[in-house]
Amino acid sequence: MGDHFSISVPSKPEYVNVVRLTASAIACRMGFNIEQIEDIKVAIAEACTNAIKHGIKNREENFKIQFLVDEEKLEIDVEDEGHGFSCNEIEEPDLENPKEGGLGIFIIKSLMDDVQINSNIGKGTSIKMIKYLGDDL
Amino acid sequence: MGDHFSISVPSKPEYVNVVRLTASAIACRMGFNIEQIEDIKVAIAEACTNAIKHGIKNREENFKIQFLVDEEKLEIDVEDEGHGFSCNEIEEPDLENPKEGGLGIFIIKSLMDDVQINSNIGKGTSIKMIKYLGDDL
Amino acid sequence: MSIHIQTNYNKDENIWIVDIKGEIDIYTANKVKEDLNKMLDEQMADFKINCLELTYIDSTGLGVLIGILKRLKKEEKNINIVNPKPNISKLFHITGLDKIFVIEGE
Amino acid sequence: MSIHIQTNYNKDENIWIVDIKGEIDIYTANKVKEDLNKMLDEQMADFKINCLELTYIDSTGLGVLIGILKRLKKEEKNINIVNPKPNISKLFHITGLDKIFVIEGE
Ligand SMILES: Nc1ncnc2c1ncn2[C@@H]1O[C@H](COP(=O)(O)OP(=O)(O)O)[C@@H](O)[C@H]1O
Ligand SMILES: Nc1ncnc2c1ncn2[C@@H]1O[C@H](COP(=O)(O)OP(=O)(O)O)[C@@H](O)[C@H]1O
Repeated sequence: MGDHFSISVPSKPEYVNVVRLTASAIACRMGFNIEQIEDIKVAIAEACTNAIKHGIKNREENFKIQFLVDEEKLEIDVEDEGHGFSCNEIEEPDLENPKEGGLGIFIIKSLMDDVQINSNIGKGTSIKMIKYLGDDL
Repeated sequence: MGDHFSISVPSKPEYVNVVRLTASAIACRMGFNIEQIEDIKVAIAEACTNAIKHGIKNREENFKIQFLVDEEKLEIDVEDEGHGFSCNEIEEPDLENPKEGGLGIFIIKSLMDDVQINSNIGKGTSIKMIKYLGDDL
Repeated sequence: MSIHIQTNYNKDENIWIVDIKGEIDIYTANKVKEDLNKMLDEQMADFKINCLELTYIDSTGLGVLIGILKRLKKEEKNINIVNPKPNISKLFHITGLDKIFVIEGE
Repeated sequence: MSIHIQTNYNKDENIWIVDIKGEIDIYTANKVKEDLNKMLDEQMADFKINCLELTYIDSTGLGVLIGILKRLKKEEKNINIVNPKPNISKLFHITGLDKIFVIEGE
């Protein structure tokens, strides 16, 4: 059994970098290399950004992050109790028609080894992502 | 009403620096200066060290930290569900007879503006500490 | 705010030289967007963005750059991303944006 | 482990020169304690601890130093703390330990 952190964070843009620093401290302690730590920072920030942009019903809410640490991997779960969405809404980015938005989930999937999105309309969203220690896959 | 963070941390020495980095990221975002941020890092680490050294009943437990952020101050509350102690056990450090231990709470009280310790034998301990923004008092 | 933008218009080459220091994320993106758009209101010109001291960017920041690029492309202008750190150029590559921005000094 | 200790025995002056880089806290204190005690087992001598790259210390680290100092004082030896950063010398001052350690280069 691994170690378990959880954080409850105010849904405000100014706190995403606090989450980034916490995640990078955990990843650093686990022995991830610099490039992997950067990947984890960006991926968790994308998930937090979505929780803040799309995942809140009112400004006073917090969202929650779980970190599961074991010898071989870091699992991060970002959970909000917001509007939720239907996962087949997600489109791949289209370079012929670049858009200002729509890159977040694509980036998370590119940087992490395993990503699972669970969303329930009206109930909320959870993005679970795993990064394995050791060489990049 | 201010913002509220909470973290649940595994009771292990290797994670105290994760807490330190999280606290310093929050304090930095709030606008504390470098010296104040260092004070906050040391104070929260002392409280976490106590929770880990004295405040656990079994190795698998987590302890909890609350951060309350408002315009004028940061309040940090480190809580464990460990053995607890009787607060009048705390002695002032004696320089004629320096000891390896017994400096932690003294340091917290020196670095923070307001400190309250609540402990119940058999139930656990909470150390609440406040640092005000603006010039040191 | 952990972002610092310094701008300089080079009249001879009709180009904006922009130094961005710090992090572009959901917290700072609006300021970056406003600053860059204001420059275009003042003078329509190519952009050279010096990223030597840009330590972090994510989709929110890329979105801002894409928005500016779209405005520039209408006037057949472009954005040069100069000296991005490895973590930053990695994001341009995985998103394919390296094909629509000009990236130098990787 | 975010601590790195480099040691050097100066025979002429009978003094241990110790460079400590990193952080001394509950996680790293045991290693520091073991390393310093091993040095004293090998050779009883004054300590000069270079703190230029010591970024963090708290009561756990001070406790280790106090333990070593007690061993040294029995043989009338001492510890010099050299070039501590402001956050570190602050802790020596508020605890009064600046009166029992020799602190240089503040
Ligand atoms: N936490 C969330 N809550 C609700 N909807 C979300 C959440 N995360 C993502 N979405 C939905 O998925 C879409 C794609 O997300 P993303 O790829 O990050 O791009 P962007 O956020 O820029 O639109 C969003 O536009 C939104 O509709
Ligand atoms: N979280 C806690 N749970 C139980 N006892 C505690 C806790 N924090 C402090 N104490 C008690 O208070 C004493 C003084 O603490 P401190 O000043 O930090 O010094 P030290 O931990 O080095 O003994 C401890 O020795 C312990 O008996």
